Amino acid sequence: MALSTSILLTIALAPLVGCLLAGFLGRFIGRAGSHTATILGVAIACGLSFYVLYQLTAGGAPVYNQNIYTWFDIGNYSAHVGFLIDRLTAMMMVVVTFVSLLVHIYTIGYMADDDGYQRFFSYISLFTFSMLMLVMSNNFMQLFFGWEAVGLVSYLLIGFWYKRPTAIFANLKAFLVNRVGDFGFLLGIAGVLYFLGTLDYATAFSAAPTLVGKTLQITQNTHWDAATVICILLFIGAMGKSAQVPLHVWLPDSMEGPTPISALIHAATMVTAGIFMVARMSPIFELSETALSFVMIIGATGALFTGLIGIVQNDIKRVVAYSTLSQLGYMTVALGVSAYAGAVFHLMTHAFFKALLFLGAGSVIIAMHHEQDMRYMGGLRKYMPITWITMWVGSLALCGVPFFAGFYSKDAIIEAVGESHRWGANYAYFCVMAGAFVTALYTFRQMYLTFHGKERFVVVHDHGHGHGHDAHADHDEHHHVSHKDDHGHHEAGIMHETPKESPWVVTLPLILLAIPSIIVGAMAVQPMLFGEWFGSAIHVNEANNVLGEVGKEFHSWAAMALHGFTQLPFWLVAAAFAIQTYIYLFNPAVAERIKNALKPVYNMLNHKYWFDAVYYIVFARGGIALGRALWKGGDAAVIDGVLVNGSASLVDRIAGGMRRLQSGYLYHYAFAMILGLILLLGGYWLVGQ
Amino acid sequence: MFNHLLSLLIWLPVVGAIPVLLAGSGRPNAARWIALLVAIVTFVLSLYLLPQYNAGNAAKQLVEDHIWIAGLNVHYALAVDGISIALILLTTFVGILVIVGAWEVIQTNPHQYMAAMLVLEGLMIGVFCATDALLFYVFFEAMLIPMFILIGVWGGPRRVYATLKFFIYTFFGSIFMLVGLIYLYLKAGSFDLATLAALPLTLKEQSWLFFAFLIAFAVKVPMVPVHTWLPDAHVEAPTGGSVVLAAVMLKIGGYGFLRFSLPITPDAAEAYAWVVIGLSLIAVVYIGYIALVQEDMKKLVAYSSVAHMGFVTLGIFIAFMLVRGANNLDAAKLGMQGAMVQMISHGFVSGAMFSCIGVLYDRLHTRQIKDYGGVINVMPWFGFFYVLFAMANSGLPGTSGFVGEFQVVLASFQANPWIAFFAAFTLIIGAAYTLYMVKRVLWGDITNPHVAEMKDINGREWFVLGAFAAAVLALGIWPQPLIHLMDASVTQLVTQLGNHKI
Amino acid sequence: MIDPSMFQLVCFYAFAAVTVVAALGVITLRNTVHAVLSLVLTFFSTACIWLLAEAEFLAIALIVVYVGAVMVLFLFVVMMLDINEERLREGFIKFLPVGIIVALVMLGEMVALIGVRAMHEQVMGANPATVAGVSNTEWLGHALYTQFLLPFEIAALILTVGVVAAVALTIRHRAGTRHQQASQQVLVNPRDRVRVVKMAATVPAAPQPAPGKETTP
Amino acid sequence: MITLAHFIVLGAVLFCIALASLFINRKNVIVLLMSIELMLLAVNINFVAFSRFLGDVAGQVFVFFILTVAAAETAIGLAILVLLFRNRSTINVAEIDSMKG
Repeated sequence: MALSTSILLTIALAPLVGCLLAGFLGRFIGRAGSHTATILGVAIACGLSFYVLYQLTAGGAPVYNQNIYTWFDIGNYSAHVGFLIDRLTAMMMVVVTFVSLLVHIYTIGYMADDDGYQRFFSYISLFTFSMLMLVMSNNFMQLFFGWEAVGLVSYLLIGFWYKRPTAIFANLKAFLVNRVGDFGFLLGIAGVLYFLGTLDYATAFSAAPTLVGKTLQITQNTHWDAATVICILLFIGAMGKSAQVPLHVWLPDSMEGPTPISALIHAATMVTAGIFMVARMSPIFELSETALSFVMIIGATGALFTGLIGIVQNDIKRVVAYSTLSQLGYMTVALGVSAYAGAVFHLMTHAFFKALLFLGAGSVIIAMHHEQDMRYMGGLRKYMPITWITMWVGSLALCGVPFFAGFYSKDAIIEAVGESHRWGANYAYFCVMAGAFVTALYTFRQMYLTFHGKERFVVVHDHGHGHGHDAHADHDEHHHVSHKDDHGHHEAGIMHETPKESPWVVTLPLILLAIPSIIVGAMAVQPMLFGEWFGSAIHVNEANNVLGEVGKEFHSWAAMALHGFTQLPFWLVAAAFAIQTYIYLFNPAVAERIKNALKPVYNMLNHKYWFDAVYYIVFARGGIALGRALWKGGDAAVIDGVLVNGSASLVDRIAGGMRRLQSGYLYHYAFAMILGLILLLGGYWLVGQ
Repeated sequence: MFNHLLSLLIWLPVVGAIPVLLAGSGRPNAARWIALLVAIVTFVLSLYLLPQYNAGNAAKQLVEDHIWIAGLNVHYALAVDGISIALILLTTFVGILVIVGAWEVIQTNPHQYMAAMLVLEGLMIGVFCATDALLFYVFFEAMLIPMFILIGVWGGPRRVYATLKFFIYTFFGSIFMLVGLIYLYLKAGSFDLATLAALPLTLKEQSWLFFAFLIAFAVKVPMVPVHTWLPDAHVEAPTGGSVVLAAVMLKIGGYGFLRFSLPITPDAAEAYAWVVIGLSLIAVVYIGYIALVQEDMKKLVAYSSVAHMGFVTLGIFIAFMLVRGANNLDAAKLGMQGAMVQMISHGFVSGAMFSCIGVLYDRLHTRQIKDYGGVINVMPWFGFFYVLFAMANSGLPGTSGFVGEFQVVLASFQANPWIAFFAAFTLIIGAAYTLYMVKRVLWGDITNPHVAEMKDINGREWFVLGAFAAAVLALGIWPQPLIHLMDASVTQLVTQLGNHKI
Repeated sequence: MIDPSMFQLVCFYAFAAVTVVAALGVITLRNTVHAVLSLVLTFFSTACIWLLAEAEFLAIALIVVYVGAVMVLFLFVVMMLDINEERLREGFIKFLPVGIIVALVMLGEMVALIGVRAMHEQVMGANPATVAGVSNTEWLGHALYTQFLLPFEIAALILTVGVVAAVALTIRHRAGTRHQQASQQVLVNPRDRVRVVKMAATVPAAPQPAPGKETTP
Repeated sequence: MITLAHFIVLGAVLFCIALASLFINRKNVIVLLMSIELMLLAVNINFVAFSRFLGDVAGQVFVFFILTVAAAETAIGLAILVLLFRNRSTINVAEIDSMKG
């Protein structure tokens, strides 16, 4: 049975309707009305997405590719709004709507007392709409629409608490860094239109082989391979959105946004748009070895080096954020070795366990009264068991412990990199292998610091504290979220209440995410990675089919997991586990000693390799200084000063000289007249001669 | 009545200004309502153009032609094509909004203000309708007078400097055009644009004429380096003046390129396209950096107008490289359409941005960015519109600001990737200066106690901003109707570019 | 018998000499009254020269209009104003050479340009008025009232405007002088002038009549 | 034998005398006005002579008009003079320089 357009439209538009209701009528329908409307919208989208996925897999529905309406139509060029629904899209739709639904529910608890409750729901529904438009698109124009629209929502949500200077700094930074990526992306799209003559996916991909041998003239004597140029430009877009080195700087700062957002946008869905996009463009990327090498090296660098930063972070959300960077690096490496299916598979599993980790971290933050510093946590497991257990599930999945979802995807990627013979594959292999170790290091450190060990906070029940905050203090755990900055009396490590488990709206999503974090890998590994599940959605040249190589040794999901115990990655994880267990459970002083021994390294990691500082000085300060120089020097001094006002004052000066001729005396004028007459007559006379 | 629809559109607002003036300062409300009525009737009449116009036909339609000055063979000749209609609709649409926007803001002599606005509206429509070069020139110049009055009377503290600069700058440019027109007249014996377009000219003649027209229209657009009148004029102009200036008057420069430079001097335009393209790219990058450091909101938006209008000139002249260089007619159309859409879109977006700044200015009487901060705390609805228009200004897809830029970048990549590279730079710098302003004005905590007392927008302001927002979103989500309206005309224009005149 | 043409020539030279001398007198005499009188003489002798050219009407008009009216006006003005003549003559000597040089250069140029030599050949022919069989006045009047009627009317208008303008310029309003204002007199309403008040004839005299009850003139 | 040249030269001489007057009497407005009268007279002489020699009535008609206009001009000129003297108590041109730039 073919998919119907109305269902797809409903999927896309239901969240938009929810968004509009909550956004414009939020004041009238109230908090409950707003969250009901948006959750209903997303739930409809989620349910129908599952239905679509079912139809495509079990229902035998053909790939849907239709235009809804014409966006523009000029000569041979046209752009449409339309949907391309194949299994890749359907899987993304399910991931997006499912995580989004859970985040919606979670938000009820997390934002319960925030002033911007309705606004928040409106934003996340708008995000869901935008993300769906992105993944469901059947052309580059709409892809770019979704691409930028999710960027907009990300901007709005990072700056959700607009009173915080750090938040509004971070959202501007995020938007601008993303725009750098979009700059490349737009040029990439322009290149596609130039060489392939269309913005439509299907037409472009079928015409892709004609790119071979075409070149783009860069300078008089330089010609670059067309496919390479297009792919690298498109990938620059992905680097921005998926936070790849060196455009990754915005993602850690984006943690200024509320935690549900970090889970939904900055971990599970939006940041994976770049991965999705490259996988979608696989027919084009397959044409350029250079571009794929570039992708692989960028990804590998991110996978290892951003993970390293995670080790030294103390903010619980930042650890997860760096982990996200690192995992995005894994996905990118997979793309770079042509293991697109592996990348998408990891994208899916990562969406579940990373959302889980973020939401779990949010749960911890709620319990800790918005204290995010892990140095003031510890021993929380006995206060919040559900969070503790689900977080462990997520962590094990993240580390790639066999049988957990993350294992299947990550191991496949590592194997695939090992099979690849692309230029730079050895470097990538080293990075992903070392990355597995690093991942385990920061993950276990985070778990131990948060949930195990001694309690490093003190509970002081002092309700008569006398600060404004206590006026509304009864069980209102979330209130400080919106008032964090007028929260001056907060002292690190001092709690006014005993931490306790979060309400069900918070824990339910944790549990619902923990389940797929365990099982989805085992369920999907066979069809998605080694079967022909994606069909025509992903195109891999025979020579590059590393997953096929890996798949030759694949028998079943259980066998793969068991085999995993004998492999190097697992032992690396185990070693990391051992080290961290020793340090954080038995001998915490060692951590400090290591830190001091490796002072330069620590400094480098703590300053994030100085990327932020350099960017700030060069681009932000430099841009403003350049602007000021151009303004004062170019516009004000040269154009206005010399040319415009200069010519005016020149006229003024000449006129000032001329006015002296106007003495005002009658006889001077008469004399001038007569003189003129004499000269005139003399002239005639001379001519007459 | 509808045989003279175009004349009616031009003269209705001009004549309508008389009762507005007669209402006098003693009855300001009568003046306002009459002005609004006239503006609305004009808008409705302009909507009537759409069913009257056959978009499938590239020919000029709704022709009116009468002898005006028999001795010089000057005609009162009016006609429209798709491009003109789009711009006329923009004019009449903005016309209503500026009158509503000025409702109680203008307290001194509101009747004169409204009358000046109506006269201005009529004259601008005249520019878009005229098919006789001298008639065009008359409207083109006459337009300056009401604008001069608007800025000079209701302007800010430095209004005298600004008006003089505005007037002399523009006048300086159009003198060259007049000389060019006289030359053409002596050669062709007519001011009819179609006749002039068919007139064979040597490359040397064309070059002189091209630069004469270039100076006239470059000032109007404005292009770097003759743009410096714009920030000053905007800063001093009252809100309505800024809105009309940015939304419609700048378009007349771009429109002039289409009607004069391209058809009359195609070969020179091809030879010197690189000059215009270079200046356009400078506008995008150089002006972008300048906008980044502005401290006055209006100046910032004024500079961003210069940058955005760079896309218009870029789109128009890139067409030459594509038609003559690569014979790629479709890409040329794409670029040309992009330029046209950008003109319309910029009309909405810049008009909206200036209206927003007007809203702030009415409350705090300052345009300095540093005096604001945290406005969203007290004006959430305003914040919604402001962010929307800021996003449109930085070219977010789904808003009108994206459409034209997208098309122009796509087209310019076909001509030369480097052009596209610099053009696409607007994505970064445009977002940077716009959102940097949003950050400092809207977000953050309230630091200025006066900001805390600001009230959110009232119904009237809601109407103005809402109308702009509807236009911005409608055009961004579905630009095809606009593109269809202009398609035949643009196709004809692009085809014309391929005809050598030498 | 003297040749009539020779007599004419002698007369011309005589009158021309008087004209030139009188003109020189106009510009050099210290006393302005004398200068005006000298100008009168210039006009007289010029009129005589015109008579030689048989332009009788203009000659008479010149004397009647100019000498009779305009020059008298000059005399009036000169005598009315208390002019310090010494101050006005400052620089007379200083600029005399310049004046003479300029005048001579100008004269030279004019004579050279006009082509006096060629004109010397042109002898005065028959009087065109006589040829037409009318007097000079009739000849001129015919042209004026037919061919030049409109300019003639305009000239009349200019004269009127000149008179009105001269009066308007010199009229002086002195504060405190009273004028009749006909317009206000006409607009007066009888009720503003006279009010009839009814008074009881037998009422004993009130201690004080109510104010404002009297009739106003 | 009177020729055209006689008249023309007389006209030129009168004109040049008036011209010289502009220099030597540069401060006295009354004399300047009289010089203008002289100049007009010189022109009139030429007109009359040409009219007579060419047999065209237009020359004399023109003299008639010039006399008319000159009369009006003199009237207004003298009126201005009176006004000037009344307001500034002088007719010295050297003291009148309101048009100084």
